[in-house]
Amino acid sequence: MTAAALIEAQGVSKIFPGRGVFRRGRPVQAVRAVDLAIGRGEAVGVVGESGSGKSTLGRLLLGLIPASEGRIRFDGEPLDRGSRAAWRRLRRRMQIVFQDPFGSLDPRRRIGAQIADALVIHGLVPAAERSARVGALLRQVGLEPAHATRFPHEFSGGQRQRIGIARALAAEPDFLVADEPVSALDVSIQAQIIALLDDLRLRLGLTLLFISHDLHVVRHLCDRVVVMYLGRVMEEGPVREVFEAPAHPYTRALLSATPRLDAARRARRILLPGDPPSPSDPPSGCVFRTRCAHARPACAETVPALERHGAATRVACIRRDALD
Amino acid sequence: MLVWTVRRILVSLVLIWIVATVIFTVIHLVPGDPAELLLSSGGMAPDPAAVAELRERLGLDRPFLEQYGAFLSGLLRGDLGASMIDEYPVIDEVLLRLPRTLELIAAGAILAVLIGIPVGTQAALRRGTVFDRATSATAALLLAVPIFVVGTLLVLVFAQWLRWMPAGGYVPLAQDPWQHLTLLTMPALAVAKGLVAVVFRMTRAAVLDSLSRDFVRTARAKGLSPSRILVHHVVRNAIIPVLTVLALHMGTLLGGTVLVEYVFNWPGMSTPLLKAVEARDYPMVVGIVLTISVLFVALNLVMDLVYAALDPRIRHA
Amino acid sequence: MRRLAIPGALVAAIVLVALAAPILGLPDPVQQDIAQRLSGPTAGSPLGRDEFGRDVLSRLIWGARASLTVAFASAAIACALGTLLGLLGGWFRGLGELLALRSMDIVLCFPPILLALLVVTLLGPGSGTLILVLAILFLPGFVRVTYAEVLSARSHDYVEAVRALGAGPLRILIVTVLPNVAGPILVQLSLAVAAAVVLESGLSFLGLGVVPPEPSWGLMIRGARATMAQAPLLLLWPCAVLTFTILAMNLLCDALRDWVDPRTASAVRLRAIDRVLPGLLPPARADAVLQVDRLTVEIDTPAGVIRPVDDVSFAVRAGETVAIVGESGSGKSLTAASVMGLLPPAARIAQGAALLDGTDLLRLDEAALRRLRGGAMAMVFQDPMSSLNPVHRTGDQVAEAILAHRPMPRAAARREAVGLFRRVGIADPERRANAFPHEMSGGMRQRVMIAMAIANNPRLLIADEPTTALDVTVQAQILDLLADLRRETGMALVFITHNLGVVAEIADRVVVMYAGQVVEQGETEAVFARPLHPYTRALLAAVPEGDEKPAGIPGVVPPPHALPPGCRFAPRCPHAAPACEAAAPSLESYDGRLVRCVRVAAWLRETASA
Amino acid sequence: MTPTRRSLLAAGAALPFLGAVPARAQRQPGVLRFGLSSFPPSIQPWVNTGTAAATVKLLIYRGLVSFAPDGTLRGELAESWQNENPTTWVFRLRENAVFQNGDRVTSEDIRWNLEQMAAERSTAFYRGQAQRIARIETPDARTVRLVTMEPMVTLPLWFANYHMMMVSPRSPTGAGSLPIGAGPFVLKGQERGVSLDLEPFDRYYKPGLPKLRGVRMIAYADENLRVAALQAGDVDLIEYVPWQAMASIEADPKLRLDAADGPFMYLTFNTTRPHLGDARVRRAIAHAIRREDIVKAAFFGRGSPLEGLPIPPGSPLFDAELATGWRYDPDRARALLAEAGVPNGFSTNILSTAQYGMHKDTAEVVQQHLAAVGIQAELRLPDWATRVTLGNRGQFDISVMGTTTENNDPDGLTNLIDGSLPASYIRSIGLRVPRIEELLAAGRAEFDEAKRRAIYTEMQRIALAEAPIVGLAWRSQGYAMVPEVRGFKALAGALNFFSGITLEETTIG
Repeated sequence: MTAAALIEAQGVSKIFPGRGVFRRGRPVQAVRAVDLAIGRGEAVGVVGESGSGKSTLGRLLLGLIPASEGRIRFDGEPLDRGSRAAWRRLRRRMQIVFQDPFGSLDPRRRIGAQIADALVIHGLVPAAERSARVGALLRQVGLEPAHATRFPHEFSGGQRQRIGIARALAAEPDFLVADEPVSALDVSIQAQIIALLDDLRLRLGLTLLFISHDLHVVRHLCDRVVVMYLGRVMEEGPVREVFEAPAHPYTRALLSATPRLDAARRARRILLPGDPPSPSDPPSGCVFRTRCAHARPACAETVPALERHGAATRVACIRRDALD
Repeated sequence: MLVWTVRRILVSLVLIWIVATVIFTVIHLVPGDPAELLLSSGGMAPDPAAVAELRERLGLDRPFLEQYGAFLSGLLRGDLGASMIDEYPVIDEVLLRLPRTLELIAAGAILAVLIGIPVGTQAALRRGTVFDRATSATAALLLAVPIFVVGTLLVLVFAQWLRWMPAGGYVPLAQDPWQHLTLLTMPALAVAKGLVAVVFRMTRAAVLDSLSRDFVRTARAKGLSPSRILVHHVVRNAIIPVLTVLALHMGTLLGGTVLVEYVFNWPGMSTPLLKAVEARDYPMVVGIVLTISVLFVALNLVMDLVYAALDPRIRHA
Repeated sequence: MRRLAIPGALVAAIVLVALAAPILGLPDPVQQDIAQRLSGPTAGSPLGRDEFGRDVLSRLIWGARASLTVAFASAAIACALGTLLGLLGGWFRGLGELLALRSMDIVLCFPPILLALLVVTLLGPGSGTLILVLAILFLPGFVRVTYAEVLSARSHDYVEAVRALGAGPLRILIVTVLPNVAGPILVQLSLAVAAAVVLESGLSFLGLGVVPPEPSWGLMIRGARATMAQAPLLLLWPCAVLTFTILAMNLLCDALRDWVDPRTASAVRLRAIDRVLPGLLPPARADAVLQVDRLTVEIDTPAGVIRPVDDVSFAVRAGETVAIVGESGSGKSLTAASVMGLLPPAARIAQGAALLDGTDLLRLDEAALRRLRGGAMAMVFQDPMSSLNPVHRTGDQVAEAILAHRPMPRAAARREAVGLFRRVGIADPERRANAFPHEMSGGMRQRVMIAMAIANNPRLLIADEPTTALDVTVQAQILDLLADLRRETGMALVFITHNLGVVAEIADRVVVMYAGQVVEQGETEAVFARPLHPYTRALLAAVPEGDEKPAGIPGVVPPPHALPPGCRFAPRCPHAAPACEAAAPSLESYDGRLVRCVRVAAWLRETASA
Repeated sequence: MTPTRRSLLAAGAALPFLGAVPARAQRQPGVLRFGLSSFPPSIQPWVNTGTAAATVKLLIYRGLVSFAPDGTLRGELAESWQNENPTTWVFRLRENAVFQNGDRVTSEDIRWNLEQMAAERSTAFYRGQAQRIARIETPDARTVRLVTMEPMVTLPLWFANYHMMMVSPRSPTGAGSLPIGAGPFVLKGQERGVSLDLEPFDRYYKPGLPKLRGVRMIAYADENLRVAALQAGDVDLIEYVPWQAMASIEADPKLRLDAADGPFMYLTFNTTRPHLGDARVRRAIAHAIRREDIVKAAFFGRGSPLEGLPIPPGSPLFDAELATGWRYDPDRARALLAEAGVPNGFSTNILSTAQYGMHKDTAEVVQQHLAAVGIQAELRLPDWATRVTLGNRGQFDISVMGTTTENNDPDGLTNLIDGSLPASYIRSIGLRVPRIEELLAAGRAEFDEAKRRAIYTEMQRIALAEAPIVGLAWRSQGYAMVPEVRGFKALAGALNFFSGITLEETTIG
């Protein structure tokens, strides 16, 4: 898989300096020692709760923020070096769709102009053909070309999310990061957007990183899922395998905590105690141990490595075999 | 917190040094010669030899850099020098005048808060009503009518017609407290004139903002009385931006109360500053400006601390 | 835009009159006629003559040119330069930030009068110098405003989106950041112009401004003050035009502020006092823990009266949980707000009743409602961060709820609050009661909100999306807590959510709402097992659970001012028939359930036969 | 800050009741409250610190002679004086004159004073005059004989000036200390920048004087406020009554105005600038200005036109014909311009100051009238300090100036028109008229009244032709008081600023 990887991260960490008026807060360890490779055309889901570092990982992979440690290569090229021109060329090939459908569009510009930004910046389409191209993009995401002259506030949340996707697609990217694109939407609209992304992915051969806090959303869209907790990867593997047989106690808790329509599944709920620790003061050893029902003193000793478990899954838990 | 404060103080010291250098340079650059002026009072022609001698005695004949060096070394020893007019130590003049200016500004600010916050709150609560419009218009009027017009009218009405209070002047508090306060009233009102408008506008905006917050809904859901909601939740939250802006304006009033001092004969620090510039009394100008800068910087520092005390989010961030 | 018209026209009128001065056929404003000195209004000079016998009207209008030129020019220069510095400082941070902001601190350290005095003395008085002085004075304000706005704009996703497209900093600053910080800068500009007019008069008064004999308002006031006793009107005229100009500028500035701030620019102007003191409501009848009957809420909008809640009925028994579920815009939160008497001021109850233990909440006056709110009925909101007051300790906020209904010493209330903290599962409650909201996690804050709600043993608890903002593991904790509390206290729980999974977990009965109406109501298990209304079915199908791909519902909820004529769901309904659009369906009973669908019988037959 | 905060709260609380409670300080009987135009920057004798300070100095200090209310000289520390020969003056000291430290005023004290003033590093304003005394002889304790370098008819006038007060040689020295004088009042205390309190000196040499039980001098920099303070009853007497208030004070039965023409406005020229070196152009300017307009616009009619050299009408050397030599005559002005080769006028500038209204207003009127004869003048109105420097350096074309001569003797004109004196902002720049200089010197040395008159008449004729300065307007200088103030008198002409001398005879109530 690594050979064909479009994007590859090795030992990537991100530490944000602490902030505060009176005393400098401790540095926030948002992402720690993450290895991840995404193949061409692959869709990878990143799942975790707030503070798990999943959005930071997405921005690291896009090169929007520099990594504190580790290396990221996109199509073989390192992300952190290169001339302005090379950087811009790379930029075009990687795009992002945001969570907040209200904050991600410039309220003061017509949506057509915003979608056309990529065309202008990268000189993709001659000026005369731009409006036609914008129209085509709008149609591609299920809107009308006539909508191009409207302002963002004239659209509903779901429509804005479609516009956001059209803007990202305008650059003709190879790699798309969707950062919780459906979390703010009603369930009925959420399903529409997932279907749209799924459809686009197949038609355009997009490589997709889909960030979500809901495992179930990932299930229908992604090939592979990465479960993160407090900046570290807990479990990683093919969607089906992780769903059928979650190996990490955190994955299990996450799956079981999601409210279910199906009453039968509800009975086996694993209730995690307390709140996640602060990313600026993570526990030693396994970061999950403070909330884990299966934690042993040994869990505090070493940071568990991601190791093969089951057919294609990798799990970071020293007790993975004992728990089966 | 300690590190933060120390860093702030260091940055402030650099700032004050720059201010001192700028004012020292500019005041020497400005045309006009202190010695010449000193000997020209009352439209008299001074003897050029006397002017030259005085220049020498005041050290004005030395090269600029030498004068600057002497000034800096004096400053490091905490010596602001003495007036070129009457050799009165600058620091004494500042210590004498500063409390009066601070008292005036404080009195004005208190009046502004006492009037501006309640009225601003009411205007916000009655947004769009006649009351709101009338008070907003009044605020604009207060801003628009110059202080020297208002001041003269105040004197005309209260001193000359009604004869309720003296036309102006100053009596030390220790000498006659009652007279002192009486004399403070009109200039304080004049200082409050501009501040009230500012406090009013800020309060109105902040209360409107505060009213739309979710915690006001929570307070209602708790079954709290309107007055408690208003005081404890709405105004308590609105007061932070109001105080910040008020402090900024109070800062600009240091040395900015010239007209009030002039119109009401209040012997504050702005008058000697103005007079010192007019007479090119270099040490006095530089000394007073330095004092004002130090106060301004200190005020900002204190306001940040007060801000933190009022807003726990900053205190603990 | 319309609200900009009047103040805009006023300011434009002032500017136009000033511009038109040369063609108005006015007497020469500097031509002295000492013989007519201080003469009152005459035919030739309607406002009289000044201390040099110059025509006052002419000087006022020509003076406007000087005063306004100085004001606009200085504000414009400060605006351009300040915006540039603020943009650079805010965008590039580091050294740029230091230079842009600290250099402004230096300017601020100089008293304005001194600054004016020094600059004027160095350069000589005159309009040009005055413009320079005022521009320097206003510069820090623009830098600060722009800097703050750029900082906040930086964090917006749309700025990051443009960055992600590979745009250079210049393009981002000009195309994306600048237009979005333009609003506050524009407001600052109008403030600066107004302030400049006042300052011009002050500086000219001190002899630091416009050079005579050129007229300016400040010079006129200066001249008139000396002759106040002889010709008081001379003082009145310039002061009056000055005040009028300031007023117009202030109005324009307020209008601009409203215009650029979408929050205050809502179509309906909220009268803030109504948030705190809603008016009285007409009285009526009584019955059970909570029974909502034919509740209808109306709001007047420029587009006409809308009914975001239309004929909603449901009941909750003691110890029971009823979930109200629906997409955004379905009216579920407004329903809850009606019951609590917390409707936004623009909304009014058009009909219906909400009986809490037999008392009609909709007919109570504010004082009686206040006794019930936080007492017999309590509410938990969606966002615990914004719903808690940031400046008060959480323990005090809970104690405040206790004290509002049960007079007792503060210390006792405080002890009781700590007990409540323990009861809602907050570890180390004594310490946590001293914490401020921002020091807590989201889950803990929601526990505080719940502690506050149950402080006075309510008969009814309304929870409006209480877990939507929380992580799923924390959501599970809160759901358990609410279920436990309900079991222990026997309170009735109304749970508003859009999450069907949550409904399935917590609710005994479910009320499905769509576009302001109840479309289906019944036992939760029965409804989820066999949904009767097409909307309920579509909602369930959209949940990404199980092996089937979730199916979205095409289209969006119709806005309340554009409801379809018949069944409101018909435009999105896969089963819609011509009958659906003909008439509005009523809520009818099937198998102990209520369903609002004309085709439900037919559909039942089809599925039964299939 | 604590008392301040408490006082503020009290002030706020008290505000509504101010109407009911008398807010004024109790007036002390026999104490005069005097409204000064500014707080004296210093009251050091010998040093020129302005006219407000002069009033205070005249309370504390005395010189050998002084001006009587009628303007004539009278004895002070000296009871008599005479001119032994053209270069020798003898002063006979009073028997009972004592300094406020109790020491008798002796001839040695006078010698010490004059030597100090003339000393190398002296800052005395009259140092130049003191240096012209060649020898001081003190034959006995009460006799001072002064021998001047050249004949000096005006010498007694020097000793009446408030810049030549006599102080005790045993005065304390050091920063902040004030020399001991021999005047009727002693400085009791002062609130810096606010007020000065004086009490009578009980061993003042004039029996029964001073009559007041004290003087409280309060500074009011704002002229409107000064008038308001008088009208409100805060003070009993004010100096520098603003011209716009004079009419209403005269009309007020509760107030009295005592004003006289004294100081004057005039133009100076930089004769090195184009056209202004030509006497015809200067004369044209002199004829182009309607002086009444200045009197009206700048001084509210409180003054009179000055169409010649500033010699007051009361002076024995006054010549009514010469006094109107530059009367308003625009046609003559145009003719003179044509004669000078600039029939269409020229462009120039007028230096004045925005800091003082009368300078600014005068300049505005002058500008208007010059424009009428074709001279386009641009106003330059910097602050006073800049204006003085520009004036001294000759960086102007025409300047508006206002001053007063040191006394009513025509010798006082020397300062204004003697081109041999160093460049100064009060004189024209670069203009020397040797004949004027000779005549001024001759006038100073001439003891015969009739010959003196002839000298000055000729000098005026030449000045009218050469126009070294151009007189514009006399301005009224006034004091206003409540009627209870008696015995205070405003001195006429240039002596107006010496009016403080009459405070020793003033009573109140």
